[in-house]
Amino acid sequence: MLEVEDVHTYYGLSHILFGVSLEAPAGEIVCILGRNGAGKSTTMKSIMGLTPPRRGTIRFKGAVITGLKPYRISRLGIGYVPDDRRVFADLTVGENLEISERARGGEHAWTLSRVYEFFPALGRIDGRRAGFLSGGEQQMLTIGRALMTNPELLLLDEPTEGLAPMVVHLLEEQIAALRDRGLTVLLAEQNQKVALRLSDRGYVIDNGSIRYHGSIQDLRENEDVRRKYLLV
Amino acid sequence: MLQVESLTKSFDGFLAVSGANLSVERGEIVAVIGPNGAGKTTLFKLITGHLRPDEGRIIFEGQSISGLRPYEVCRRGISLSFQVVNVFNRMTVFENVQVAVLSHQKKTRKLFSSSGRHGIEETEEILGNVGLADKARRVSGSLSHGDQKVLEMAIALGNRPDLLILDEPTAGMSPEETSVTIDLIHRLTRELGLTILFCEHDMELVFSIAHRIMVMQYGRSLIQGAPQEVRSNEEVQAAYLGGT
Amino acid sequence: MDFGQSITLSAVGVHLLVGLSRAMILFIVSSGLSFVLGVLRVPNVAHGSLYMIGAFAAFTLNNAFGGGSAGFWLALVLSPFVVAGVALVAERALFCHLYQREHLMLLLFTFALMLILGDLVKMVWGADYRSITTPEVLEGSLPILGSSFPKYNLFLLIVGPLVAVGLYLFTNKTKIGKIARAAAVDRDMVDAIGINVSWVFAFAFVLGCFLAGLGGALVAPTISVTLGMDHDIIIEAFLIVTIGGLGNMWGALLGSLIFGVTQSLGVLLWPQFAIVFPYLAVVIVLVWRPTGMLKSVW
Amino acid sequence: QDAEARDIKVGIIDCYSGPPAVYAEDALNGFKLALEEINEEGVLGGKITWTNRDTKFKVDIALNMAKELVMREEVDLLVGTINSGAAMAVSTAVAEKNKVPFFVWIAKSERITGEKGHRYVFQTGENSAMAGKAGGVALSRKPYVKYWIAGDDYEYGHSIADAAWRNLKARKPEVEMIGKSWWKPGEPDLAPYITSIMSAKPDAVIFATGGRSMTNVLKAIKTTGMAEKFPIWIHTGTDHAVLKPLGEQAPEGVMGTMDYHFYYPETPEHQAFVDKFRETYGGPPGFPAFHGYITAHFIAKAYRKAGSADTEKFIDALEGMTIESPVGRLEMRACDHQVKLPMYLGVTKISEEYGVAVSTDIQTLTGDEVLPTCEEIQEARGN
Amino acid sequence: MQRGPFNWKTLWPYAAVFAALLFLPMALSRFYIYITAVIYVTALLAMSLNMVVGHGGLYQFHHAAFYGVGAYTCALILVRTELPAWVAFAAAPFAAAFTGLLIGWFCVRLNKLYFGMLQISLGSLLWAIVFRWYDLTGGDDGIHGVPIPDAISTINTSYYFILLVLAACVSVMYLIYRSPFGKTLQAIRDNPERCEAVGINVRRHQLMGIVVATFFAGIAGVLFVVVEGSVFPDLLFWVLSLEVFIMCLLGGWFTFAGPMVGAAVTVALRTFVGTYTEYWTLILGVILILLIFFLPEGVMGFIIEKVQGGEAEE
Ligand SMILES: Nc1ncnc2c1ncn2[C@@H]1O[C@H](COP(=O)(O)OP(=O)(O)OP(=O)(O)O)[C@@H](O)[C@H]1O
Ligand SMILES: Nc1ncnc2c1ncn2[C@@H]1O[C@H](COP(=O)(O)OP(=O)(O)OP(=O)(O)O)[C@@H](O)[C@H]1O
Ligand SMILES: [Mg+2]
Ligand SMILES: [Mg+2]
Repeated sequence: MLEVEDVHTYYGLSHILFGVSLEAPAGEIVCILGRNGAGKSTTMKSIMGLTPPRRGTIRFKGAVITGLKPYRISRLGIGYVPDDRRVFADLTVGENLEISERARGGEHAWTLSRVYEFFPALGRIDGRRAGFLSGGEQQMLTIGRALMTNPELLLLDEPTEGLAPMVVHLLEEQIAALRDRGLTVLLAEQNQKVALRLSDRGYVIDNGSIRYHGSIQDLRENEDVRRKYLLV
Repeated sequence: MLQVESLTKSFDGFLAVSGANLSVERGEIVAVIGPNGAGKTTLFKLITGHLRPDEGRIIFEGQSISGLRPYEVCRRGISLSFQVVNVFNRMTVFENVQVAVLSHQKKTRKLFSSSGRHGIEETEEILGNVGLADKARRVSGSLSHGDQKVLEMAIALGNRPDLLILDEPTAGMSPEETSVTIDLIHRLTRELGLTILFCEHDMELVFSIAHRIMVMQYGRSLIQGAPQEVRSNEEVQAAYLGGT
Repeated sequence: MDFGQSITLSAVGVHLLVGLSRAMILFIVSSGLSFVLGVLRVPNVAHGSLYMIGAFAAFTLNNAFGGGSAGFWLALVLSPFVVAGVALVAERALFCHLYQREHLMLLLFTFALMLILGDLVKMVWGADYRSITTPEVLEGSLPILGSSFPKYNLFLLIVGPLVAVGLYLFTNKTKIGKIARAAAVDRDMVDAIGINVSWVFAFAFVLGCFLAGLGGALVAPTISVTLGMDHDIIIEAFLIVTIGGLGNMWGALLGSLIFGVTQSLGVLLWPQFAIVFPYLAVVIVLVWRPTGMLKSVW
Repeated sequence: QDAEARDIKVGIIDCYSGPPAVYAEDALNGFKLALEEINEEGVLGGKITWTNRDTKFKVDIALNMAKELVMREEVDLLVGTINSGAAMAVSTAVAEKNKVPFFVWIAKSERITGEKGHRYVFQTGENSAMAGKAGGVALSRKPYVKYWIAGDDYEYGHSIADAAWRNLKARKPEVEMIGKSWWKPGEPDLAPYITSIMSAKPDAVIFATGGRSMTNVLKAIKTTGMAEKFPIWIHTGTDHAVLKPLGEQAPEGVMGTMDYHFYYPETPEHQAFVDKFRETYGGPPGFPAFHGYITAHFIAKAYRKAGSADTEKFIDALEGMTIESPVGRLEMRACDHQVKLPMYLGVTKISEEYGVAVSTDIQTLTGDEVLPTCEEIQEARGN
Repeated sequence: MQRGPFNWKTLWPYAAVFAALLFLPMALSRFYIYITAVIYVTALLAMSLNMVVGHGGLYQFHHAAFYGVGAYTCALILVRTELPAWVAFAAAPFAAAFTGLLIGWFCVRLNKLYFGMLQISLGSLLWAIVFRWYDLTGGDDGIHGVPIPDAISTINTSYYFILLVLAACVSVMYLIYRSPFGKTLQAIRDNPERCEAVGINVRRHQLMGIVVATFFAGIAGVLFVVVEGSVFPDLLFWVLSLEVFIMCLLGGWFTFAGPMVGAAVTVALRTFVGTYTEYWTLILGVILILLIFFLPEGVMGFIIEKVQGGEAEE
């Protein structure tokens, strides 16, 4: 589904990603773990075209997408949940979702009502301006917004940040359900419990390079690996 | 030290906080928990003057502080670290904290002396404490999300508050930073006698460091009590803790 | 001080009407400015230049179609498109490369554009005063309130609300209006949900300029079309969108009404100091409501 | 003495952008035309050359440019501008200070050669005192008693109105002002002002307006049909630059005073000038072109008379000197350095020949009739 | 970062430039000296504006009003009273700062463009007063031929006077820029909300910033009278304000010295392009666009970036 090959990304003059390569096969959940500032978000942004990589190639469904404008990448079927939420503060919750809607994917397509079913809390505040929402509500909205584009690959950058435990729990179930329906997910998470429970495959990134990758079993079960790469 | 009595705030008829009560004693670590949208952030903003309460009283050190402007509240000794990152984007990490330190030292109106002479040690100490010392010269806008959260707290500390309010301090922090933060919170209360009021969705953390916990739902304060008491409360179980 | 003229009820009434019809032109121009301000967050100081181009284009088109009624109507319809074309070229060739920049940099760009367009107009049309004749249906006056009121002003009183309603429907009932509002806040994120922001911005800019051109074409028959029209309107337009609430289309309408009416009543009441009235109105409004009369996006 | 031949360099500052550009360019054309004639023969064995600068109608830029011309280009003379404020600034801060003669050819403030006049400043156009006086003198010959005054709310408007009223009242004490209205210069909607004036039923109306506001005023007069019912006097209301764009839409029957019309007087010399101008620039000369033209001739003749490029001798020669202009003999008055220009009072009428409104039934007021006296000037200057 | 303000290593280039400027009149003809002096005055005005725009983040849209107040105060005292010249020179900045205090007091309640627009309105009221009040200000004619003390009335002496005042003012501004107050203003520019939260009275500091900046604008006004000997209402007109604002942007408003560069570029362009073509605004516009495209951080920002190899941070 997604192949990232030897990607180098810069912010201005500072070199952030040093040859990151990773792969997300169709229908799997792949997580990227790493400490603060390791480069997880930058990887996501590079895929999304928000910080186009200077070197390396990114392939989505076999086609090279490096250098495309973000809106093109999104239209190809990649949904993005940024770590800093970035809801459209001036629009109401409903409008936020509405403008993101992109009909695709047949009967299972995400629609406004399905998103509200998924996050009942959002349904209740449909008319409220997004800028006024609580942290958790904004997070839900961001996820809902990404779903409305009906993606085939979902980039989730810390989706559980600020969510109450019960909501996290529900979200976890839903992500798993989405995967079962064929969606591919690339997940960056600080909540390692969630990440380890959900994923099929894991990468550990540090200082802009991939330090470890393998099946999630290893990470989950191998205390040494966890201590070594995740510093816990 | 801080008493909040039947505090109410509504937005266009929607009661975000309704009749909330809270008390915080000196030296305590108090946690506020509750589902998303329960009104925790609103409560904190009411206390720190970023919002004006419709009704109710906020008493700090025996004096009413309701309706004061944020900078006045801050000068009384309450600092807030925001849930949504809110730092000085174009300035360096060092300057971010230094501004708070200068403000605390009442030096912000010095016109003719170099800022390189004021508040240096204090700032460095704080940065050392939170683990940002090696990033001191970075422009804060270029920090990663997690580091910005750390900086958020560092700025709040720059004011040497008596009461530090942390709105989801560890959200977005890696486990490593989280543990640094927990250590720091413990140290601050122990060594400096700082009082801490915070909210968090990470229940492990809440139950491991809070002396007392207040639970909010739909803007109301359900109960306030010791962790054990809260954990066993059925209503809380149903409303919030759910699976955990 | 001597009062300009006896203040009769009918004088007040007529001045009010004049204020209102003047307000319509101001509204059409400033709603465009407000739109650009709301979406691009750019104080487009070249807006006045586009208004001037609108007026000059109307003059040229009117002549090209042989003057008279047909010429007038065709010019009125076409010249906003000419202006929109100019705007589109400027946007695609230059402006669209700058959106990522600091906002004040965009202000600098529009300032440069104002300088360039001002001189270009002089190169193309020369320095002579130009004038457009009104079509016969709109010529002359009608008796209203015991005085005569020009038909053309009545026409403006009809066009203004039409534009307001059209704009309202457009910005609120279509998705593009919402997208524009979203893009104003977070351009990258709009991009990341699969919307080509670049075109949204281009569209907003061009629409704003279209309105400037329409204002210019509408005002042309009532004044002499000359260089310097840009300076006259731009500061007024900015003050109007400010008192109305930046980026708020209804605010632009309200602001125009306040402006038009205080101006024309000011002349009636205290002619010597008429120049200060609009400024005074702005001061009063802003001291009373620091973010303008209506909700603003800024 | 000054035997070696050299060119005389004239520095022109004027506003070549914005609404005033139309006048500035016209003046320059007149000036250039005159130089062609002059340079054929030559002046002091050399030529008169010129260079010009755009002031953007801003005083500070006018000062920059004037100083640049004087200090860097080292011009012998300065000529300009349409902006009274700039003219006055240049007159004092550059011309007087550096002892460089300065010819004001369009700006109309009476203070330039009046109150603020000095040895180095000259005015070759009409000024507001003349304009107002012309109006006052002309109207005092008419039977009207009840007047209404309306105009542009700025210095020029007020000074024309004041001067006209002062002179009218002095000559005909029974006149009475029943009301005034002022509007913002450039105000587009004037029809309502005019209708309210009409409802006050004055005997006659004085409009004090100029430049592009004039077009708006004339349009409003036309729309409301005012000119058919009331006598109206507008200074420069018969200006071709204003009437031409209006075409057939110009109101008829408006009285106006003007210091120059290309179609009057109908003398062969004048016709020759107009034809030559038309030939060269594709249109008839406006009043600025005429001023530009006579400015050049005054300059050339004064140098020839002085026989030297020396500034002081040049000024001495200029004072009281006369030239033969297309419209007759003109004198540079010695006491205030103001050219004595005649004024033409006429009434607008659409002309078959030109397809636009022109001034008809022209009466000429001589320069002596419309200029303030030398005593008045002395008094204004405070000595 | 914590170097003191008097670090020789960073200071010597400035000292060298200053010394070079001192010798300039010997190398230049009168007109160039005059234009250089005009550039200094404009540079001081732009620098004073940038204290609040670039470093304070305020949309100070009508800065020229204060410049005009300074110039008029100085000119009026010189023309209308018998007071010694230094009184006029000293009174002007205080008059400007006082006006700044009054206007600022209203404006600081507002944000961004609202602030700017209110200031334009208030400043325009001032302009209208100056424009109409013939008896005091000479109305739209202005006051010309202001008597300048003999010691600084020639082109050369006025050049030195202006250069010295400029150098002194810029040094003080640099001190302020680096002071805790300067830092606080920059913090307010970045994030006023957060500033309140760390205990800073934002409004009070902004007002103080305005007063300081308008004080320097008043000094620039005095210098204008010294070079030109004239005052006129254009000095208080919004167009001039906009131009000065543009100079700050052009030079690089996040840098300290940028506005000086912006002022120099603008004045030089308008003077020298103006001698070749009447379409000089067009050329100015084109040059501006080229600069925007190729020097995104302004001229000075670009220079700093080049010098520091990428770290464009003062
Ligand atoms: N300015 C406002 N206008 C309208 N509603 C608001 C406003 N501010 C907050 N709210 C609403 O008030 C409720 C409480 O918000 P608050 O931010 O206090 O929640 P919270 O407890 O902090 O939640 P979270 O854990 O998700 O951060 C939310 O439903 C929010 O949408
Ligand atoms: N706009 C920027 N300019 C310069 N450097 C940046 C910028 N944004 C991020 N960086 C740097 O890039 C590095 C990687 O950041 P990134 O946001 O990818 O980290 P992350 O792994 O997502 O961390 P976190 O868990 O804290 O979100 C960090 O060192 C950060 O400081
Ligand atoms: Mg991240
Ligand atoms: Mg919250």
